[in-house]
Amino acid sequence: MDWIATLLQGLLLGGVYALFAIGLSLVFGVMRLVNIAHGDMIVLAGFVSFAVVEVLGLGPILSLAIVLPLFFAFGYVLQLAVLNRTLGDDLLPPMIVTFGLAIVIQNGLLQSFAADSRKLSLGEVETASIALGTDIAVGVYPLIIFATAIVTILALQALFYGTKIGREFRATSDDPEAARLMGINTKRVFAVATGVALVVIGIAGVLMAIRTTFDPLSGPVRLLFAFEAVIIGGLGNIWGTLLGGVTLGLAQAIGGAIDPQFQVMAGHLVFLAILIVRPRGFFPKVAH
Amino acid sequence: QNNSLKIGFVQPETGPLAEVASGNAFVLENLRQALAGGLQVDGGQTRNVEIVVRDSQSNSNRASEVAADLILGEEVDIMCAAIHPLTVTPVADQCELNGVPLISSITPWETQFYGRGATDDAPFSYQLHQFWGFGEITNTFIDIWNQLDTNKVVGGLWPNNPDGVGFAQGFTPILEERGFTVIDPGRYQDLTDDFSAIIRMFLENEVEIVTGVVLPPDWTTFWTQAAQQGLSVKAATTAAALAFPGTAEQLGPLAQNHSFDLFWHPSFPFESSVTGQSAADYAAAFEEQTGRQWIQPIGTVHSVFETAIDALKRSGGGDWEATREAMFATNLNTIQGPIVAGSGPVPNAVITPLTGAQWRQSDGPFDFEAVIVSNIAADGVDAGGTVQATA
Amino acid sequence: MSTIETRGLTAHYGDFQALFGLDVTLRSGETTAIIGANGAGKSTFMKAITGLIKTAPDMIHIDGAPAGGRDAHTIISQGIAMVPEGRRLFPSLSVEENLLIGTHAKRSGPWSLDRVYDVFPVLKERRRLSGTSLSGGQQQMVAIGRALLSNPTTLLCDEISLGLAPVVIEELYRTIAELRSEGLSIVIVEQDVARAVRVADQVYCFMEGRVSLSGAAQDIALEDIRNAYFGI
Amino acid sequence: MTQPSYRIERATRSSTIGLAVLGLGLIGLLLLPLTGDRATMRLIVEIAYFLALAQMWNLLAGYAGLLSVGQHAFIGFGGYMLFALVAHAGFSPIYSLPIAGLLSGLISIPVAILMFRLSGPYFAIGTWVVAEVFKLAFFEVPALGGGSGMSLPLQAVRDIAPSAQGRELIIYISALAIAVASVVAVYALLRSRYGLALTAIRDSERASASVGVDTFRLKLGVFVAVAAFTGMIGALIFLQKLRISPVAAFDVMEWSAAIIFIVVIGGIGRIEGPFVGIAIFFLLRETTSDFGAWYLILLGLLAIAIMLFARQGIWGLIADRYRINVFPVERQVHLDDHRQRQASSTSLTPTSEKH
Amino acid sequence: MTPPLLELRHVCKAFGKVVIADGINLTLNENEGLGIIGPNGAGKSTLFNLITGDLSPNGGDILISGKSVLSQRPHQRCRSGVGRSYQIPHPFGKMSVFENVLTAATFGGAAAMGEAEAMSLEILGVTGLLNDVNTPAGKLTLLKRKRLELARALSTRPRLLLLDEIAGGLTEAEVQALISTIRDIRRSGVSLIWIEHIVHALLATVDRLVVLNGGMFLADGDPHEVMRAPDVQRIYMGVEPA
Ligand SMILES: Nc1ncnc2c1ncn2[C@@H]1O[C@H](COP(=O)(O)OP(=O)(O)OP(=O)(O)O)[C@@H](O)[C@H]1O
Ligand SMILES: Nc1ncnc2c1ncn2[C@@H]1O[C@H](COP(=O)(O)OP(=O)(O)OP(=O)(O)O)[C@@H](O)[C@H]1O
Ligand SMILES: [Mg+2]
Ligand SMILES: [Mg+2]
Repeated sequence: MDWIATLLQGLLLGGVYALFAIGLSLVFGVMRLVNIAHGDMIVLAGFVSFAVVEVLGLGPILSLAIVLPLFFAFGYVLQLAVLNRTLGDDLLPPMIVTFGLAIVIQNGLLQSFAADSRKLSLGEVETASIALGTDIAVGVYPLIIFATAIVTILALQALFYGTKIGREFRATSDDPEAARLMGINTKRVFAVATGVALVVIGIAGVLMAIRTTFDPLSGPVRLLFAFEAVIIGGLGNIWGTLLGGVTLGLAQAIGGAIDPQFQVMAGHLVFLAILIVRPRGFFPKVAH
Repeated sequence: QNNSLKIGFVQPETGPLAEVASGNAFVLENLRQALAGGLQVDGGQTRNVEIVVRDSQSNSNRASEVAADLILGEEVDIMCAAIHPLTVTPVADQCELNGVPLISSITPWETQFYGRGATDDAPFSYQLHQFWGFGEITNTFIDIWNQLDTNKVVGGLWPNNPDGVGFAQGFTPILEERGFTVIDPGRYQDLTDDFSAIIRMFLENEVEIVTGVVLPPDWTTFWTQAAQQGLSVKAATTAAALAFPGTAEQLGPLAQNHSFDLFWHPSFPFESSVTGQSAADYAAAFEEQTGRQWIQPIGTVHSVFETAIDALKRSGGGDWEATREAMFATNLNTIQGPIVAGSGPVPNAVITPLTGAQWRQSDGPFDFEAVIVSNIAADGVDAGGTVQATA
Repeated sequence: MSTIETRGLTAHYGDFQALFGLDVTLRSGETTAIIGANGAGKSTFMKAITGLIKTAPDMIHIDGAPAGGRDAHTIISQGIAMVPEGRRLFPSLSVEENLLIGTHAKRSGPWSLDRVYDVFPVLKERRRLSGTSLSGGQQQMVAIGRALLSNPTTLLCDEISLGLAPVVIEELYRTIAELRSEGLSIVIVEQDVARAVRVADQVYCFMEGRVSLSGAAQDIALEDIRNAYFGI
Repeated sequence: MTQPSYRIERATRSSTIGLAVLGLGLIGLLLLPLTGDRATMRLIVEIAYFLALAQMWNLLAGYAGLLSVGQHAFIGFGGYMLFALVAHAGFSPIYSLPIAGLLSGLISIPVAILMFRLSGPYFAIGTWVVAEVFKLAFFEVPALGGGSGMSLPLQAVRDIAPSAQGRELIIYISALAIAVASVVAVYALLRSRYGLALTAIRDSERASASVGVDTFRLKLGVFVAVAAFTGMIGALIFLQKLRISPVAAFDVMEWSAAIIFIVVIGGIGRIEGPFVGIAIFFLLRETTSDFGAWYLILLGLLAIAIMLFARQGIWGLIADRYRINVFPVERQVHLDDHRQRQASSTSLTPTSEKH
Repeated sequence: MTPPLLELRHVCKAFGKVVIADGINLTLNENEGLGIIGPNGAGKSTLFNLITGDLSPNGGDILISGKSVLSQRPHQRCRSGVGRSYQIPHPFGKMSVFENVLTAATFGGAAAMGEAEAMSLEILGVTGLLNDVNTPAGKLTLLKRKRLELARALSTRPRLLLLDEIAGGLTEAEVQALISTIRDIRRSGVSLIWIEHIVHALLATVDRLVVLNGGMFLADGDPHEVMRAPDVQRIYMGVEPA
């Protein structure tokens, strides 16, 4: 009984990590780009939503209507103007550029929002729960996050496998040069992909902002977990990312049940162990 | 010599602790106005007073660096430091090493004394710390809980950071001595995403009281997850997490009746030795100038400067040794209460009043009001109400 | 229909210079064969024409107008398609999707998915499979079909017979002959010199990034080519 | 074989001048304590250890191609070892510095063996995770203060030298020594045959192995040596700070990020790069730190701009433009007349008799 | 009896479903020169990669001087006396030509620095690269890159030299010069395996010729006889059995 509760909580926590990681997985998968600013972008989304809520008096969910288009545009322009120029065999430029971006976002937020922690409120839903049996209750909001992660993945799946741009995503990610030979404007494809990734990041950011408080410096923590989820699952495999998130969530939940001190460490150790056994994750993308 | 007296001040202006320091701009401005005409030191001379402020960025590396800079570069006459061991401890280490007198506050005195390796036989030579300790806070928390009808099972939320380690060590023995059962799940990591394991432990042991020293984000996570997972307690009494109206507002209705340590309140019956303002006037001035609700550190930080100024006044700012001696001879009434060097449990600490308070939703200009519900460790301070159970 | 002309075409990979001032004319409606040893720069030449390698604007002229330095996708949409060396199918796309990618250049013309399936019926049977699960020859068909679906006026084929069985090669060349009869300009890079010269109107031999021999196919003796090729 | 009919030149005029200028600068720095300006001395100590850290990361990433984002693991570890040695083994702080370095080198061996299984982005993030694991591990060591950290026993610090000035001087000299040693060590390494091998590995790892270079061992050696040096610098840093805690010791933004930006902005893969990067970093910090976080924002933007427009870094721009090279590691061959003639006589077999 | 310099015993290698080596046996004695021909993609370069340790076989054993080298990594095999050139040159692009060769001489050739410098220049002379000693290798033309491959391989002081298509693209005069260089090298006691499409160069330098096709050796023997074999004629004329 006790273990069932632990596993259930681990699963739900996995949903959070998966949601955080999907945007990263997307960027990784299509462009082979290590986005070190990923965590800070999630936090940025939280702040943008916060500002929208403050200024326009909308609810956090409604603020998505502004955050998401804004983030799509941000991703599109960022890729077109900056990141496209860094792609290539050399791993360093994209890494440094996104690292720089991370610093800029963090400190930019510090300058404009101060270091106070913020939170978005969704009211009752946040604390509502569903009782399963006598002593297990699961929160409604964690279920919402888990469902969002799944729906996001399904939507991306539909985008990737059901649309023309999805075909271009896959072709470009397989072989950008050959894709250009097919008349595909790969730079635009990359820009759209990053735009889509930032939309997912926007969703994750707003949901995170409702779930916990956040401040300008809470990005890097999110980044490492997201990375671990992506890498455990295998680069560029979105369902793998879900599995990676759940693996991490379970590892932490089980570790925490053994000893709360061990919770975060357990996640990292499982990550390292998986890397040793399967250096390319569970579902690596086929080499070609 | 006619140049100014320099007071160094290190505080976490930015970073995660910035909220605690967010009233300090007012504190400093208020003091600078009062000192605009200079300070008449013993011996009749009038000296300008300059307060040189450095930001620790809530980072102990940075705190150490800026303290050294204040000592070596600015050559301050006395140092002040406040808010959290992350800022205070490194500054204290630098001061002790370089022989610079230091007035510090807003972190339990034990972390400054035993936590930095002093013993009753070998105290520090350059630090005067004015704040409460674990004795005061445990008494206050117990006083709060005793006003309720509970099973006396306390769940502890003590993170693995300087505060958490100190509180866990300080609280547990005293609570057990006083007939409470302590459920301590161990030191969790700051910014944990998931408190399920801890919550289940609390549920299993039928915890009715939750206490701890929790970062605001972690409290929010814990408290919402506790509600989701069916943990409801009669008292939630924390240090740090919800000690500020801003965080209470963010948590909204969930903050109602949350109890916490309150070490300064406008109703404190004290006044400033520098400006002459009463606590109530001082808080009013704050609200008027900033448009924000008063926060408790403004009184405490003000009083740190009172002590420093008093020491400089008596030493004449001659050299560090003279100021140190003056500092250890302090006997001053401040806006935080009386500061009498040598009156504390150890030579380096002076105990200041501590009350317990609860947040109550209010119709007034601000969402929440802090109502004092325990004054057991605060001589001369009146209570404003009695404890009510959390939802 | 277009004539493509390079004037003093140079190309670099980083510090390394691969092409040294090539002057080549690919005449409309004709088949041009490019031959040369490994590393002579044949593929590089084709990459430069298709814009995969950046060049100066006046190094490449299409119908007399400078066309160098453009992005690949604009050049492809002007009707130049390429069957790249090594086929370069997209592994995560099915056969049909690999073909459909060719339509993304958005040119209308005689080629449609159905017509490609008519020419290569075996592909229709396997259209749901992953492109890389096909045999080499079938993959080459996909690569050609994919290029044709962009309805090009010029088709560049880099080593399309490499590693294929003789029957398959025969079939590919029959297809190429048909395409030519439909008026397509075709450029082939071929290791099998004799075969290349047989199907071509025009022959260029490259060596070390330079043209070492060129002329009309019927005027060139295999002996000359051997000379230019090996320098005997 | 005949008498050497060639000469190999390794210094250039710019290197002679450059090294002379650096030497003079060093003498100047050694004289600085005479002025008694302790604040400047402290700043120079900080500059010195950042320079040494940057040289180490440059060797690691710029030459051995090991893009680690987790070097703060060794800074923190070295710092902690200093505290452990001083507080629990009763060592003197100064002697503890090299021992802390040694221990950091030791711990880096299993780390390397683990991390070398990863490549590219996996390696980068893997090292970061390792640093995170180190941090969490030190949270759990009560003897070293656990999560609250610990102060260096003041008595031990006083034992370094009785007066504050004396201590400052010793720390100042140690920092200069570490900085100079890092530059000299990297320079000497790169001029040795191992420099050839490292450059070769960077250009083509596969071909290096085929000409007999033990790529694994060389990379391991560099990783371990860099970790040891980094650990020693970490120990010095926390000797100066007097206090350590897991959060302060293993701070990615404060250490790894700063070091990486310094190297990249200055010019990765060149010994001069970290010098230029350091200058820019401290110039920015000292002039804008009053405006809160602005210097970090500027630093981030600068790093981005460098990656987009001048990957070789600022020193790369200068060096390419004015053809200066202060630390030449290349070998310039000068052939004598006879060889010269030989060289231009035929193409493939100039010396051997025809068959 | 001294063991053969190189022995492949039933070596198998496949990439996924593509079988490159299907139980290959090969013996090469000291001082022997072997030529390998075969159609594109037959697996000739892969065979080299197996010998040098760039790739590991799926089965079988590889012995140098009677000792299995399967557990040795590429640099160890280099130091055991295997020098190789890559078909697609892998110069150390940022280093000068001289330093490229010097690296090979100091590590693979295990020479002291002074000796290595002299040896490097000597070999650069032999391979016709003296004019380019100070040129960054990344700036060389393809043919010079191939010469550099040869020079680098020679500087490791190999007992067994593996050459992969170094004559492609040379003029006939250059091929002749190369032939004479290779003969010199062989005369100094180095054994040779040479993959080459320019058959006459092989015929002039090797004692034995094998034809690799479909994962097996079709023929193995005297070069001229092998070239006359009908199977080889068929394959070498570019006709591949389906
Ligand atoms: N991406 C690249 N980076 C560096 N050099 C390259 C690259 N691609 C080709 N080269 C070099 O450019 C030269 C010309 O190559 P190219 O591929 O054009 O030759 P090719 O004539 O097509 O040869 P092949 O018959 O082998 O296909 C060769 O020396 C090759 O090594
Ligand atoms: N690392 C690898 N992974 C997968 N396939 C490979 C790999 N290396 C080579 N191959 C495949 O193995 C086959 C044989 O390649 P190899 O380079 O050995 O041929 P080769 O006989 O040297 O041909 P060429 O004459 O063109 O040089 C080719 O189909 C090639 O694509
Ligand atoms: Mg080619
Ligand atoms: Mg080959």
